[in-house]
Amino acid sequence: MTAATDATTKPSPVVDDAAKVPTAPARRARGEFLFFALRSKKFLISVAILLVLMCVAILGPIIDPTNPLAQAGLPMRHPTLDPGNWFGTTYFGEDVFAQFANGLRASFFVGLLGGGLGAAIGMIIGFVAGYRGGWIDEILNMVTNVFLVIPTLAVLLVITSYLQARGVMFEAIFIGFTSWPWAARAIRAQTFSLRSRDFIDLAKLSGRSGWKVIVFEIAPNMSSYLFLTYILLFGGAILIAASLDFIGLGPTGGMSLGLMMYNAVTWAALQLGIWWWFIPPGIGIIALVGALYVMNVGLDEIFSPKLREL
Amino acid sequence: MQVGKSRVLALLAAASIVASACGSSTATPTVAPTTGPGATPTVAPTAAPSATGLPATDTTVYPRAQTLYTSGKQWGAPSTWNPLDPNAAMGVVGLQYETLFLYDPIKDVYTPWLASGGSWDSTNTTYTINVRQGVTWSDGSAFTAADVAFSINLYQNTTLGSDLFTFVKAVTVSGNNVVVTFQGTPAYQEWNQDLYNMPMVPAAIWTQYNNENIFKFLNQNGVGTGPYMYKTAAQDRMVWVKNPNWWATAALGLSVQPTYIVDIVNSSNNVALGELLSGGLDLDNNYLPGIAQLVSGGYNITTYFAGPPYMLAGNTAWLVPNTKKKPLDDPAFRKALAEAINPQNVVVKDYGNIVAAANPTGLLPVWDKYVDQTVVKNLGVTFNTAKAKADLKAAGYKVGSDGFVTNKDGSPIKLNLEVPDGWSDWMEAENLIAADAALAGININPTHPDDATVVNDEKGTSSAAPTFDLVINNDVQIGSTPWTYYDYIFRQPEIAAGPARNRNYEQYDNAKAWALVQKLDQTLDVTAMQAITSQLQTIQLTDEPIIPLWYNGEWSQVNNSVWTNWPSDTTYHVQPATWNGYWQMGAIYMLTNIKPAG
Amino acid sequence: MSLQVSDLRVYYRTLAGDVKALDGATFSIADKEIMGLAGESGCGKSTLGNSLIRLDGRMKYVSGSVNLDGAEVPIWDRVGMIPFRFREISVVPQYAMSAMNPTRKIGMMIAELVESRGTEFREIKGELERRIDLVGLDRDVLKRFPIELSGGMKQRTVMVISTLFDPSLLIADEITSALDVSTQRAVAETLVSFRDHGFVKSMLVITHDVSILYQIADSILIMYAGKLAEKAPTSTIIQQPRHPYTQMLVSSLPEVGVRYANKKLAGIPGSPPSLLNPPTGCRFRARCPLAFARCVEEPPFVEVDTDHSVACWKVTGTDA
Amino acid sequence: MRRYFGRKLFTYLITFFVAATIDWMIPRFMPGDPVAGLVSQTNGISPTAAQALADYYYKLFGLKESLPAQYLNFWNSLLHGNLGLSVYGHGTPVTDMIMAAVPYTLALLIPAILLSWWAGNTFGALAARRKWLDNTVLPVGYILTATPYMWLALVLSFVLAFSLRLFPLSGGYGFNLEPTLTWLFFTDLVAHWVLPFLSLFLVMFGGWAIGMRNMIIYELESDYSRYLETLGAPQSLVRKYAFRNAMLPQITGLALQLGVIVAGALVTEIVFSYPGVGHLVFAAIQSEDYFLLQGIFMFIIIGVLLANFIVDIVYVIVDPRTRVAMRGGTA
Repeated sequence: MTAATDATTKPSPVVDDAAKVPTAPARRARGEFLFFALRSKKFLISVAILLVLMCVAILGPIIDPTNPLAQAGLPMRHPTLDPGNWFGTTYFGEDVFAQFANGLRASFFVGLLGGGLGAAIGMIIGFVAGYRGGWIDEILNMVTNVFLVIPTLAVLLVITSYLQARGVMFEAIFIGFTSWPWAARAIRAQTFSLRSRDFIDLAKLSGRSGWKVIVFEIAPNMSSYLFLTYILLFGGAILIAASLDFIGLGPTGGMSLGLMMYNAVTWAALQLGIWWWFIPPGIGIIALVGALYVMNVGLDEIFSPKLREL
Repeated sequence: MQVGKSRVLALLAAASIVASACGSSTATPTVAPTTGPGATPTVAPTAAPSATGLPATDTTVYPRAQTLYTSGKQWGAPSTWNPLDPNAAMGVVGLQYETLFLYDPIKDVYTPWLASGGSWDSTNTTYTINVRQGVTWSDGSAFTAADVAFSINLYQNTTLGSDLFTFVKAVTVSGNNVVVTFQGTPAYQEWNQDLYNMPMVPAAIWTQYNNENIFKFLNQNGVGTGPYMYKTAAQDRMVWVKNPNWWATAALGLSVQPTYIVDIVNSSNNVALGELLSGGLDLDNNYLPGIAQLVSGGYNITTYFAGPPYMLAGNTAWLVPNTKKKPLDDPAFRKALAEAINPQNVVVKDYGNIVAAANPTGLLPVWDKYVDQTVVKNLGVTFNTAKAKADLKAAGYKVGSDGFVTNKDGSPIKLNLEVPDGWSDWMEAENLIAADAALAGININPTHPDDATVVNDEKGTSSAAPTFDLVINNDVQIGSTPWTYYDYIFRQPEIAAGPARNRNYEQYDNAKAWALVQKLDQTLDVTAMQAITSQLQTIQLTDEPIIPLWYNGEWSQVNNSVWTNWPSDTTYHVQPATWNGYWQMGAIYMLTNIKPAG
Repeated sequence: MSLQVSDLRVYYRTLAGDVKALDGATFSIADKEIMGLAGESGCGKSTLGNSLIRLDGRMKYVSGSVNLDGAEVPIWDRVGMIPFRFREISVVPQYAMSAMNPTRKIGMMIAELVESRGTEFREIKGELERRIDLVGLDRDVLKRFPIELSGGMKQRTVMVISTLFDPSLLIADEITSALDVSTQRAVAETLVSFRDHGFVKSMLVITHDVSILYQIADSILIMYAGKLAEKAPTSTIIQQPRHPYTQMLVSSLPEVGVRYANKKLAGIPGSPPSLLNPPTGCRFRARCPLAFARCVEEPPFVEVDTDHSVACWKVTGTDA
Repeated sequence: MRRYFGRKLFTYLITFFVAATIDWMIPRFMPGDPVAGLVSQTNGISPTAAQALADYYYKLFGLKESLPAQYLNFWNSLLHGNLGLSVYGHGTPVTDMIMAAVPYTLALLIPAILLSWWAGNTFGALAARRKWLDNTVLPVGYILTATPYMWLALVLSFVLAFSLRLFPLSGGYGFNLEPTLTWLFFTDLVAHWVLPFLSLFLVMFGGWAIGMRNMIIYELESDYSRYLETLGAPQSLVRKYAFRNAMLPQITGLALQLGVIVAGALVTEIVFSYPGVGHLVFAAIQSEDYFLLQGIFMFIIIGVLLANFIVDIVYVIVDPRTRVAMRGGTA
């Protein structure tokens, strides 16, 4: 009876023994993990992509230390023309690859930090609101709603106008603090419907603290859902950052994939046919975010046997 | 069934736009001009064309061959058509409302327009305007000397705050003439400027609006004398339709070619460029990156000059130092800074040769005759890193451990150079400038906060003095007189910080210079003027209160696929621009000269 | 003879290899018989129950045959099994509490389920309501959502649903574990009454709670580590069990109602062997106080008395 | 039930109040004087003129009153549906400008959202059913949902509009047309609408498809699905239930994604300079028109709040679990 579903939905018959129920299958799952991980095409492919991107982001600027904002060749050079600028050059003769690598770095950073922050806040609020319900729920709900509808763009405008220069760090933190509401709402909704399941009641009956129930009963039950949430926030953060950069609220003086597109557009790369200026950043974001999503499903199938069977 | 649903949705969507768009064309608020006696201002302009033998086509579709598409002036949705409001829609002054004279900066000549002539008396104390006869307003009523007198007086409305009211004493009608008398010596330069900037409006309609709320009168679909009349406006466009009864056709044998002029609100440079390349736009007065490549790119696009600098010079871009701050309060340092910067870098690397480096005085080419070349030769600053270093050393600025010069007290120097975020060409320029300065050991930190912050740092507020170190500015446009240029640099007394501070940002304080500027204003004779400007240049090039860098182009690129025979140095020489004031500076001739292609 | 299972082997596919959860089961259930199936958790009793109606993704049919009312039951055949499910063989699952679609009114759900099995709902509605009454539920549970019912009510509703087509065999899997003692008794009695009303011909009651079986089962089958240990009429199992494991199981029954599912058996050191590669011979011998040399051989499951079969050399040793 | 919605309503009112207040602060507490920015657009005029102009605008926007007075005025005019005057529009009422833009945005958003939601859910469900679909639709879905709106917009306009000239490059309707209820104008309108719609639709579609696919798989794992299968219910029924239940989180998702979607519309409209709200926001940012921003964001706040409230109601209607829990919760 190794099925995760079996273990998590089975009412634990002996009161003092309840704690074992969720943990036991978890242990086994860990054992199975590697085995299936190495057999999941989705997982392997996405991990491969992420590793490649990570190498580019980390090693790229080291191997090719070209300053992304400095003139590194003739302007508007087609990728095939100069070996020095194998991604071509921008309108100013900046090296597109240098910009791409540094931009990718920024994206990873924003995703990890912004997404992580958002997920953390979202889970805490979502769980508590959904599990406790009542007035706590009402209040947290209110907070969430406020954050949900506050025009973050406007807030960003106010904040940035006080900063002479905005960094990627700032952008990431800002995104983290503004992107959690939907996650909180989603997690709350899930928790809400789980709350009324018997095994939760039982756990409650067994007099376990709310936190224990959340951590050991609810969270494991929606772990893959939580992971999906984090992945979405991770990717979301990257996409939001790109949008911010694109409307000209991005990091000043730095480089990011969104900024590349912004510059490409303001400098009419489209009309001048400098496609190699705005195609790479898009591909980069898609590859990065897409790989994250695919990996999520891969892991999903690894964790949950039922999916494997499909 | 689901597919059906989607179709319905699409329909609903489109329908809702149709509704809204139809609404939006009339959504712009209008103040119904209450009809004064004898005048019936509310003429439906769409009715006029069909009534007067214009192509009786559906006037809601503009045939491409008869329509001129322009872009560049309008940054926001057209929202007021009040010719006295500096924010009036493109063409309100020039196409709809006209001025007494035209001024051609290239030839430096005034052409009588709504005035058939104008002259100073023997003592140069009163000015007589001969009002042109046979001119009619677009509502059919006659244009009279009374209208002229009214318009001049209206122009003294303090809300509009031209300086006119400070020196005009009286405006009197005598027959078909209008006689203007002045307090003391007339400010000739300003008056001449006003002659081609004052819009003539019908007294009958405007009398009631001559108060401090004059800007509240939006005057949509107003009554003017010009070659075009209001057709329609929307969030993203301003549309003019030809005035079939334009006086100049009979009087001067001039006829504007396009039946419709559609001015497209700038959404962003690149969209404009796209439209231009695809032939959707005939005349584009935006700064477009890479135009040099496009001219040679077989897109049928031309500019005023076939080669560099491609554009006429439109204004001067300066590096403005805050002379109230150390070390920028030291002329020696400012000169060294000027020597350290190579404008040619900006010209080539940033603009790809579509602009030209500025003369050391910064005076625009149209004012060349006011430049004293000997003064320039003796005092003029030229790019020379070595000399900059030497001069800094001589002035007592030592080089610190980081290789940058320090203040005389040894404290480090770090000058923030601000340009508005998103002004892509200037953002690139500031990097190049900083790089040049660094070579001479001057530490400039290029920043681009948003526009509001720059404006704020530049103007200061009622509570705080200006905080900037260095900014780039190009507020003085070409015009009839170098006075505007020097008034801008030397204006005294210091204007209180705040929105009204729109001159002398560097806060340079020199009473002698200011006296000369005022004298210049009150000088009519060119040689006398040259004498004064020569003295001003001596002061300017000695103290370097402001550092001229390059001449911003009069951005103008045209597509020849629908309209040809555009202004250029090989055809006819007029300003190819749609911005405020340019119609009266000859651009109107562009409309009478262009020809349908093919 | 209603159900006949002979040498049924069903393994679990896992990474490490096949877990021999059900390793050769041979037994039969007579008409009207309620047979209890007991053993420690992990002994394969649920595997046996499930395999009789639906093999889930990781269960692998290895060998053996199942025969219901003389007809072969193709348990290895997903499609072939469908006609048997619900109509011939039905189940009251251990997750009865959450077995009903939470977003559907119960009546509606039943209707859709029944119709999907090709029976007009109205044909069966009357009977359904009678049975709802019978189990002491209010008829309007049909108009309610599952969440509006208490655990016991859900349990009984599911029992009614599962037996709607009067299946020949009903498998009740751990149906009492989630319930408090009084409800357990009620549920147990309901099961019996279902048999008595002929809603089901025979029944397989899977539980780790022998005390329940004591109340309702005609016979009890004890499993240990995937193999049958002992089968006999209830009284026999309780009063004179022969297999050492059964003896301990029963003796450690202080009083009715105590459950010891995951607890180590009192006084039995060690724990059941891994079923990945179980030891040869008697699988209990590691823990068996009576174990002797012979136990290294596989003890056969033989009838030592009428209706009483045991797999232990101590019992059968000499004469086999 | 009433009590429940009473609370909800109250919550939303509070939210509205807080949001509106923050919104109000935007133009007031921005460093820099919006009027200064406005006046500086009209360079060349004399300092006296500049001063006069500035005073005029101060009066127009009521910026010289005390903050409390301004705050009261804000609420007063807000409750009268008046969002103030636009700097960018040189004193045009913000409401007019928004009203002119909103239909364009709605015309993009509503069909894009609903269609992508419907199509996404359908495909997602199908994907969960068929291995081959799962392997074809899903990767596409991931790529789409990982695509930045503006990038897709860029590529679409580069390929379809700029290179192939199949669709107009930008704008809401041709510059050679005046809005009329003619077939010509209508088709032109649609032609301009297609690309922005497409880029929004495609990106969202990917998101919904994946969301649905994952949701439905969780439902198929659930006990009630197992029970039905054990009782030999055909896949069609099991799928039907799973689909209905998987729909619920997707409904919530719809409202929760609104903010993101609006942002997406914003950048898309920028790329196509489509005269909708997003484009207006961009213009407002470019010209530091904080009054206009304020108005637009007020508008967005109200919209999102309404959407959330509607979803709350819908959710309670479609999901009995919440309904019951709600009765318990509020009892």
